[in-house]
Amino acid sequence: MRKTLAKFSVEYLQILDENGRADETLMPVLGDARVREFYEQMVRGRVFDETALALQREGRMGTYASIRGQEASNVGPALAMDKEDWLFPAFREDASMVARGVSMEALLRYWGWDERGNDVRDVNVFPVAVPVSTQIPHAAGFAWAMKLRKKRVATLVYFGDGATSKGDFAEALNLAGVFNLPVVFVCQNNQWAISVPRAKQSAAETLAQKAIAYGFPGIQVDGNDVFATYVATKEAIRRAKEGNGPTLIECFTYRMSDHTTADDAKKYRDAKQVAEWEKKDPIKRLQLYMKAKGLWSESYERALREQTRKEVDEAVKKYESMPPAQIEDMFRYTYAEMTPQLKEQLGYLKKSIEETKSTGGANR
Amino acid sequence: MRKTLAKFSVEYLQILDENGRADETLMPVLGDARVREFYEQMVRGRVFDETALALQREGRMGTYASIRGQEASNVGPALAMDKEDWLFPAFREDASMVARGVSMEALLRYWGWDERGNDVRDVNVFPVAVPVSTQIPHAAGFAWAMKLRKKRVATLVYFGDGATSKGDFAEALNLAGVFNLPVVFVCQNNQWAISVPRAKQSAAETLAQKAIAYGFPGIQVDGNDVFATYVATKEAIRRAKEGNGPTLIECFTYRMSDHTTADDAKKYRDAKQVAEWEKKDPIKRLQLYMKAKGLWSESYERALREQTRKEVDEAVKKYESMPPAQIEDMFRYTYAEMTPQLKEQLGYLKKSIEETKSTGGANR
Amino acid sequence: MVPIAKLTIVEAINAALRQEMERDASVVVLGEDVGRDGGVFRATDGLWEKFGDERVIDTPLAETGIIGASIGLALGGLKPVCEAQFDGFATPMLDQLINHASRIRWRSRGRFSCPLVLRFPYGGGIRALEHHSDSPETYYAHTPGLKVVVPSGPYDAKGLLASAIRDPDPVIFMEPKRVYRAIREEVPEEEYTVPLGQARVLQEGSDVTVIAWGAMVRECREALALTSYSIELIDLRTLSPMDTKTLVESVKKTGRAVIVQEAPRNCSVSAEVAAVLSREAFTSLRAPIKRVTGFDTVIPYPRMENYYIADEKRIAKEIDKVMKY
Amino acid sequence: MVPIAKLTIVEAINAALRQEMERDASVVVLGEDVGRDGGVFRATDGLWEKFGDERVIDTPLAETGIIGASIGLALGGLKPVCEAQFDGFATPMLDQLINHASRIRWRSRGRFSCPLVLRFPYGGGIRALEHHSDSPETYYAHTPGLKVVVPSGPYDAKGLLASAIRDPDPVIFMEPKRVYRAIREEVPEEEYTVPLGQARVLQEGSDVTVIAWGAMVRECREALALTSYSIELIDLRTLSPMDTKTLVESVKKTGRAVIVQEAPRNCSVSAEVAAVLSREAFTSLRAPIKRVTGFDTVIPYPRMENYYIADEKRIAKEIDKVMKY
Ligand SMILES: Cc1ncc(C[n+]2csc(CCOP(=O)(O)OP(=O)(O)O)c2C)c(N)n1
Ligand SMILES: Cc1ncc(C[n+]2csc(CCOP(=O)(O)OP(=O)(O)O)c2C)c(N)n1
Ligand SMILES: [Mg+2]
Ligand SMILES: [Mg+2]
Repeated sequence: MRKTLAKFSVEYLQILDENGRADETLMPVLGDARVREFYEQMVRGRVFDETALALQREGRMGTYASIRGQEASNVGPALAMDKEDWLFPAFREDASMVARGVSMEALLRYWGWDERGNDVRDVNVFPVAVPVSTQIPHAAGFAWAMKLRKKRVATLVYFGDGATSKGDFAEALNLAGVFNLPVVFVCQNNQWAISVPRAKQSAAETLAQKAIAYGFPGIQVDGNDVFATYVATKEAIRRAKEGNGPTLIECFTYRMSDHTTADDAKKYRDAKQVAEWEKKDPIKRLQLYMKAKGLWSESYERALREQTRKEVDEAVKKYESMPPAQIEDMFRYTYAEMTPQLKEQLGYLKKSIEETKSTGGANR
Repeated sequence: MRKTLAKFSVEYLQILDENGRADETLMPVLGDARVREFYEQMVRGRVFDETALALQREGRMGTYASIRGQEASNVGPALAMDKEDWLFPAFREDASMVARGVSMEALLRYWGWDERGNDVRDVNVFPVAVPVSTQIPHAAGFAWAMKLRKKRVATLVYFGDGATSKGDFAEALNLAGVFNLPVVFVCQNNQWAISVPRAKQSAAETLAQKAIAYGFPGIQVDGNDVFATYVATKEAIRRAKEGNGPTLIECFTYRMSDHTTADDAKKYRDAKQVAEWEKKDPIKRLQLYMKAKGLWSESYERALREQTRKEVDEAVKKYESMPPAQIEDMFRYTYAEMTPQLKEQLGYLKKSIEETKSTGGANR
Repeated sequence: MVPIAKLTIVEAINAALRQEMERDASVVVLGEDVGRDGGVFRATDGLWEKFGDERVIDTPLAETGIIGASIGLALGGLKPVCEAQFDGFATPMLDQLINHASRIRWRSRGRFSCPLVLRFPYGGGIRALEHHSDSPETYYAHTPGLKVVVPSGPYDAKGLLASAIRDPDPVIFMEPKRVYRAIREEVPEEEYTVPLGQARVLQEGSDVTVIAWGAMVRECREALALTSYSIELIDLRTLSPMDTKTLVESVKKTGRAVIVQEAPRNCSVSAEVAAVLSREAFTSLRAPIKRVTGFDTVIPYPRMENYYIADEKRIAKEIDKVMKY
Repeated sequence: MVPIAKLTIVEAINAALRQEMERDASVVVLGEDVGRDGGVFRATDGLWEKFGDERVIDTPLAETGIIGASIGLALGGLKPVCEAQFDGFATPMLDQLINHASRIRWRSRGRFSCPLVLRFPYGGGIRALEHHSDSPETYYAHTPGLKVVVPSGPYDAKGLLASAIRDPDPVIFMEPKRVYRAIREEVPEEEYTVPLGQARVLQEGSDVTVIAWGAMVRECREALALTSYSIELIDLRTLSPMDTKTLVESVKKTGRAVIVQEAPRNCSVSAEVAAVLSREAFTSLRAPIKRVTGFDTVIPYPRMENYYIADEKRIAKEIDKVMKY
């Protein structure tokens, strides 16, 4: 006997096409102000990104991972979240973090070599996770805690296409499936993991289908369509909160910049591919839509850019005028209380700085 | 636009049903002698297993993981392999290892607290891997080496249902998919990972569908049907050797014994379930088939049992009469050459044994 | 009067888990086979029956996932006490422990913390398969931000585990499986804690200081009976942060030290103890510090493992050599 | 005459890889971005162009898979030289290294062996993100069956890596990224090896022995210029197995020792060095052995990291203190 045991399929969602035309049958009900909010958050992301890149070039900030081209995958999910929900970013979600309320100043501080950038109170956003994929089990565990504590809270975690190859991803998704956890897994498939193209990352035709291995739904969405990323996330968050478990969302997008400021993408990818994706720009696309709906004008754009510029400039100023951290901070946060060893070591370091007139710091 | 991007299905294969009736349309072409070989290898496995359990009970051997009920999942794949192929076992594949040429004596030695049990030359079988799932990337890597070295060799790796939850499994299968490696992944889904039932191991309906996440075929077979496990493996090995990449085979079977001799399954599972599966016994089933075909008789059974008994008894005798290993062996194999530290430590230990008249060993 | 029971280590651990779960509703126990089965060593026996599916959780077989999710559970306001089934199966947890659990407070400047406990049985001597007999304490002790605790007897096991569970930081709690059931002690039924970070002087003496932890404490006790010196025996109990004060004071008094461990020697906890003592008790030392350790190879399969683990005779002999230096 | 080029460490590593790949067809290089991109530090630059897809392999993002598959490649007769992109991303490899790579020869009584090399850049000082600045050598050095090698300059980098690749056992090759391009040395173009397991006396002296490895060797050299003592400077080069003979001989002569490392202190390589020296040079020691190390906390983000890593002034001061003891 040969028989078919089970059948599966993977769906794709796009609402706003490359030319800014919306599929009205799928369009969510959004007021004009809300549509503008989508646009404005993406522009904030873009301006922040450009500024961060400039600061890095000038040596005023450290290695930075640009989100250019991924604004719709950053902003749509963030705006689909409720206030009480929690976000676990990877490291390419600055626009998402900002949309959720993290200050630009804190982000600059983080990228600017300062742990204090992670100390962001009063917003439900965790710090950046550098080791790829390692934040995914944290999010599953956090969602689990919310479930066990009977809180109606969804947890959303971001990661890249590269992250789907790592064991943490698999173990976390499997746990989420088994315990039916209220978590939304958002993969920003930007086609590249540094120099490794998506096709060499996995032989799976889509990344969304990885959910089949864990017994819950996966969907691929146009990641440059902010309405699609919004709608898919909204649905997934509803499922999570209604006790229907996890969802995997693959946002099909593109990394327009180098991997980070330490990378040179020209070494491994074709400029033609980048140019093709330029046409799919998520901000341009929404602009066309808004224009058609009478929600966009040159003057609106000018005002928005100006205001955003001011916001970013102020953040930079605050970032650069922050007094340096204290030597104590190196020792203070390893445990709730400093151990005798750490007290001794702090004493030693203070004395040593005095004795040697060492200036330490990044200026060496 | 909502559209279906991709469709998948998972197939099931059974050739010999619980009552020993074969689906002749699927039956492989096997001579009588070959059919007997299937039977005899399973009986060897069963008798070895019973003996090992007895030795353990009597304190003559250590913790042992019984294969009872899984003989068809052990033997079918082993007999589907060609001589040049390589087997990476987990720890519940004694009948498979024996069928591939590992001596029973070596296995007793391994389970009998002696590293020398792993030193089995001239058969293409790796030692038991204790940490669950960790052998799977080894097999992928080994298959990769064979591919890069242009050798027409397939690599087959065993693991349990529990192992499919671990990151090594996911990373190895993903690599195998990307590099199209000549490897066959055989999951003995015996429904339990110690006390954790299959349904709590993963929310996926089948384990075979996990292959979808890695872009290659997965199939579920009746794991108590030695023809099905044989045929599915044969096909997978052909695919591997023809350059068509990996396959995942889920053998749907049942662990009839406790997890190991250190376990008491009564604590967590229902005797009724065990009784249900007793009816699906892989040996009984093949016996009925052979009887119907005139390949089995009481006297054949008697002779086979007697001969197997003798073989196992001889292995036990050899195992128990092996002289103890040398103290040097503790140090000799850590590196190709002993480091100065190890030389010193060996000298120290020898002196210490002399000085203290320590007897060491398991007898303490 | 306080009711007192004679318990083994594994029973004391079970009692501590039960006590802390009763005391604090945020404590959850998770791991492979910890629920219905009660753990492969029965350390969590009866907890699932008492506290149910939501507080005693059987997980899939996924150590990275277990520890990673435990970090998330801790961030989410629960107090996860997770189990690795054996020493050798905690290794996949190292990445999450080193790169996250130990740093979450530090990274976020105290905004978040990661109060979790990882328990696992460790060490040889129970005739087990490979990867069931390792002593990996060094990997954890070397990691800043983790605490590492190893009890040697039932009383301490209960009190130290209670402290570990109440601790605001991640604690690795290693249980000496060789003596899980070999030692019985009077253990109060009422709740108590034994503070982390404090060594315990088990016996005072003036000739030589013997330092050990976990199962090796028993071997040291037995060695004492074989010598006629005045020995100060110290149970380290917390490997990190280490109570160097107690150690140094003792060696300043005795002038001699023998450190006994089961783990391989190179770059191990005994090295730290020796480095600290040789420095802090420099002028008091009357003989070189002796380390009696496992060898720099994997612990052998059981037919040979008792040559690897120092026994009381070997320890006594080394004490004797140090005294005769 | 032998052609000689002035190379940096990263160029020397590249040269060694090229040389060994030319010499031995079984050598394959694999890891994330090692191929077309030539590695994030360009250590594998040009190899993919020269040796092609089958010998210079870009892998998916999966460290456990990379090391696990490398074990399989080694078992299958190849010589994998795999890369972890940074110190903090090698951690997921620990499980396979501790539980398998280091034990395959041992477990199989010599039937199988596991000749692989794991290379990764380590250490701070390049103003990088978290997990890009760690010094995790202790985890590897404590593991029996692994060898751990850390070059400090271009000449040794090429010769040691060649030895590591030819070695029949698994070797962890840690590259001091802070000085990847900071030091140029004459490096012969022809092939040569520098033996594993041998420390190198960089400068002879009679007052005090200074022991370091990797990037800290440069800081020590600079510290030497700040003091007027006669200093014996030793580059440890191989952390495991350690060349204790050279160290002990030196300290027997000088009577004083300063060990300098970047890693956190507790249970680290410097502890082993101190433990061995305090024992083997017991009667020669004129002052307590000094360990100048990282602190027992994670290395700070770059604004503070140079307070964490000892600089030449701090080292010189400590040498001075030891001399004035
Ligand atoms: C475990 C781990 N390995 C390697 C790295 C180095 N690294 C940083 S980002 C990156 C690629 C990530 O690709 P992807 O997941 O697709 O995310 P993207 O950068 O495209 O957003 C790599 C290899 C890392 N951070 N963590
Ligand atoms: C990494 C790891 N974790 C835990 C264990 C302890 N353990 C041994 S077998 C087992 C269950 C394995 O289940 P499965 O993979 O289904 O194989 P089975 O025993 O059923 O053959 C566990 C948890 C282990 N050996 N390795
Ligand atoms: Mg990507
Ligand atoms: Mg199973």
